[in-house]
Amino acid sequence: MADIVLYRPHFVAFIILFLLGIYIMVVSLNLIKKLIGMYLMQTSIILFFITLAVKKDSTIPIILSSTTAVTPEAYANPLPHVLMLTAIVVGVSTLGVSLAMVIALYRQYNTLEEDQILGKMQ
Amino acid sequence: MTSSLPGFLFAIPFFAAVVIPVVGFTNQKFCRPIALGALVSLSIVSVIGLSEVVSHGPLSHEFGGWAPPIGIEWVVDGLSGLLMVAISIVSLITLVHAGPLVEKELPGRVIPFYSLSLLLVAALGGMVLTGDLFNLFVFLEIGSLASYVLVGVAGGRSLHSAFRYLILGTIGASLYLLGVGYFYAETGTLNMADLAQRLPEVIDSRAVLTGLLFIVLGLAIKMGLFPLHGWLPDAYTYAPNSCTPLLTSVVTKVPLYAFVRIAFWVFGMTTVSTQIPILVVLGWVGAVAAIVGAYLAIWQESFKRMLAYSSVSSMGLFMLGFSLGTETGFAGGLFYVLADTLMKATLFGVAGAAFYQCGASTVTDLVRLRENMPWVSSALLISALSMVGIPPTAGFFGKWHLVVGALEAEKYFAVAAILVSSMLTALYFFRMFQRVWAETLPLVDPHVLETPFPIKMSLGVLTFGLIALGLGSDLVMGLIFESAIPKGF
Amino acid sequence: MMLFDDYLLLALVIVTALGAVFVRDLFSGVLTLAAYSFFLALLWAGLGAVDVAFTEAVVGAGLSTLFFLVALFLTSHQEEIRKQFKVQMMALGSLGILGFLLLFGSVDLPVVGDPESLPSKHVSSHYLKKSLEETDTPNVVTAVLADYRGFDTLGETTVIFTAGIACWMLLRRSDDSAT
Amino acid sequence: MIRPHDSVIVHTLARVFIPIIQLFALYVLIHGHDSPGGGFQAGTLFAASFILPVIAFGIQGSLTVLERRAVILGGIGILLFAGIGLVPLLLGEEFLNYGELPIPGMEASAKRHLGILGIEIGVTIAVAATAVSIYYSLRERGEGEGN
Repeated sequence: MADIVLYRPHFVAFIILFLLGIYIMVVSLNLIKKLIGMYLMQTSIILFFITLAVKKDSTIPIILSSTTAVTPEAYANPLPHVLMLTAIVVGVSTLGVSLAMVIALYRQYNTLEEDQILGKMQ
Repeated sequence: MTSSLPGFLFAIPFFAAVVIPVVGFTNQKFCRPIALGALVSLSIVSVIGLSEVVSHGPLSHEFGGWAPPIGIEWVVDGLSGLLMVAISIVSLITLVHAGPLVEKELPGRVIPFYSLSLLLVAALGGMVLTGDLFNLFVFLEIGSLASYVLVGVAGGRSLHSAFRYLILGTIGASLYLLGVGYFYAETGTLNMADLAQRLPEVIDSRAVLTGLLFIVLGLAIKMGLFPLHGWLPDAYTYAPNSCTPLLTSVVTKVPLYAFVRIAFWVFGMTTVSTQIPILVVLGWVGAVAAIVGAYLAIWQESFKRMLAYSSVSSMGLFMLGFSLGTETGFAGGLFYVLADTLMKATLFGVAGAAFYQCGASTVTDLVRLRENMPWVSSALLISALSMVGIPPTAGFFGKWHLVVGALEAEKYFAVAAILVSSMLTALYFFRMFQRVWAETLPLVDPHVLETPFPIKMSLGVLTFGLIALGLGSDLVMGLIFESAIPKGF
Repeated sequence: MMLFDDYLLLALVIVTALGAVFVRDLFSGVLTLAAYSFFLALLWAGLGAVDVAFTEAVVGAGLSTLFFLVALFLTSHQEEIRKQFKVQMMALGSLGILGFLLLFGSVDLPVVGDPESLPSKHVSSHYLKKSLEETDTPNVVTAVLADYRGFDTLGETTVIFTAGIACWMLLRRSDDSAT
Repeated sequence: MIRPHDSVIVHTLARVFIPIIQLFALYVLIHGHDSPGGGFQAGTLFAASFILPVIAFGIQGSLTVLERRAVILGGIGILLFAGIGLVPLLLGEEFLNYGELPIPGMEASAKRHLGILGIEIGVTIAVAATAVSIYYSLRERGEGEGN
């Protein structure tokens, strides 16, 4: 346990953000708060992937010299970066759709609180 | 064998979905012909693909011309080919059925309806055919976004249920992505075939175990497996009638397919039954789901909600079949998936037609079907018989093979669960028919509309399909045994 | 890479995340979330993921915040204050299980920054070695994004397009008479 | 509700920033090959340059038809992307295999370089138009209210 906190600070941050995000998504009654939780959860997964790409003493994955042979150890792993670019765009698309739903719900029920919406449905 | 056919399986619905809003901008009347034309050609291409697979073995398509672990590949094999055929044909029929409904229910939103439906079909096809875990996630998200909106477009309760679906679905997708990340961390690859080769070396790693659990959990939310089915009843009940046949028949089956692909092809039968014994757990979960879903369905007053709980029950039966650990059980589960796709499309199609014509939404209201709508009520009768499992319908053969598989595996709790859930299913359908045929007609509304031809035709085709699949079950089971069974049984 | 500023940024990220969640005023919450995105972008730039950092700054801190703010302008700003704060035992229990699973699995994950770990070797070394020769593109992230895994990118663009169609379908009612 | 801001500072800064943002977006797009950035970032920046005047000056009158249907332009961007990918598929090669594009006298790697540029342009158009469309959809009010 102590090892994890000392040697994997990114992983600990990931766990905190991920669990916080899910908790807020499930428990909060305010629709916008739920979406803030969703945003935290999605970004925490990006944090997890990015730490997989890190190599000690490496540089950004842009290869400038075409003459010398490339040593992969000298550059950060590009694949997780690509996957997470996709995940960011997926996240913002989901956010757009969910905010559209929130606005449409607000138009009908005039509130952002889920319990009040449920009450008005009866 | 590499082939360009899987590329066309993607390109046809995708291009149609993108072209529809562009063309519909000038004339909205073009939308429906484009959508139906695309689905007809998709069905033809997928049938050709399946026949190629049967005669020549799996087809693969390497996108961008990069060989698999480097690039992304799509594979049509027996299992994915079979599901692709089912998805394309059923979505074609359900969109034919939706034609008259969508103009009544969603006026002014016809263009986005067809575009989103085709995007959904393209995404489901992508999830079925892809051989890459991350590519699967991308298509999972496209399909999910499309289905959230198709659930919520009617406003009010449907919108609220869609929002809950979105929240839970996003948690599911994120858990899946996290699981993929764990696999990637342990093996350095995302390709399923490559992963299957590299996993045995690291199978003892706790990270692989956790990753598998996250993936199963995420997909279980997406497929509405009990007890994670929280979003499902409301979403199915309040979704607009023009969208429910498509949503309920295929959308939950495809995450199930993804689970089957990962569990049996990437991990392999021996691993998931002995080293990481998730099949034992899922078998029990499936048994409980089958019984509880059917039990809850009995108490529902709304017809669509009753069908929603019966979907929960069916999902339990599939899971039970796949986790039996025998070839017959697996094949029976797969056959029942195909049968249930047709049954749910028919039943929700009946629900849509009933509401469209005489405003019937509760089980009691269905009495109005009796006099006025012979097509619709006979489709209801035959699909209900199939749900219960009466020969010669497809549902009977599905359950028959499930029971045989369970007996072969000597898992008597599974036999009991299948029988009990069938009896409960018989109970709620019996109760429904008792009301429809035994009660006196309240007052016959003389202004009931004539059933529009597309609805009649699609329900007729679906009903015919149910009986044909039942009568041709030997053929289909032979195909499944020959090319869709994973190694290791 | 295991520098002091990493710890500092991680701390800032967590503090801003907590702030965004626990502030009652939703405007402050959303703006704190924008700050959270910027700290994340800094963190990722520090970890060598410049493209992701750029995207996070533009898309996460920019576009997402904009969408949130528009939604808040059109709805209400204030979260309802509830007298009794209920702790949801079910939710906490499932979170506990999830957290346990995460910690349980973490032991076997590769150490951050290990150049010999499997994710850094298998497929990714091919991209690093070959991309300049095969695609004539020095930025390996662009090469993988647009070529080796270009199909994912098509899917990703389709996700955004789906969202566009979806918002159109959900929110625009009065104007769809394009016959 | 969102109203145009009537501060002189906001208006002037918006006028100055819009061309700068667009220029930067073009730079990001074209230099995606050898520096950080690419289609998504450029598209979002373009979208920002179209959204900024709406925030600063408000919408004059009602939305034009094109503004209402910006998502169609997004569709055209995707069609550009997928169309480049479709050419090799129709020629019997793989979808998105830019190395097999029928351009005479070019090496495969140079074709791929060009193909990447082409699809980045498609992504830019798609993302910019769709983001603007989502923005308009979100801020548009319900029926009858107008703006």
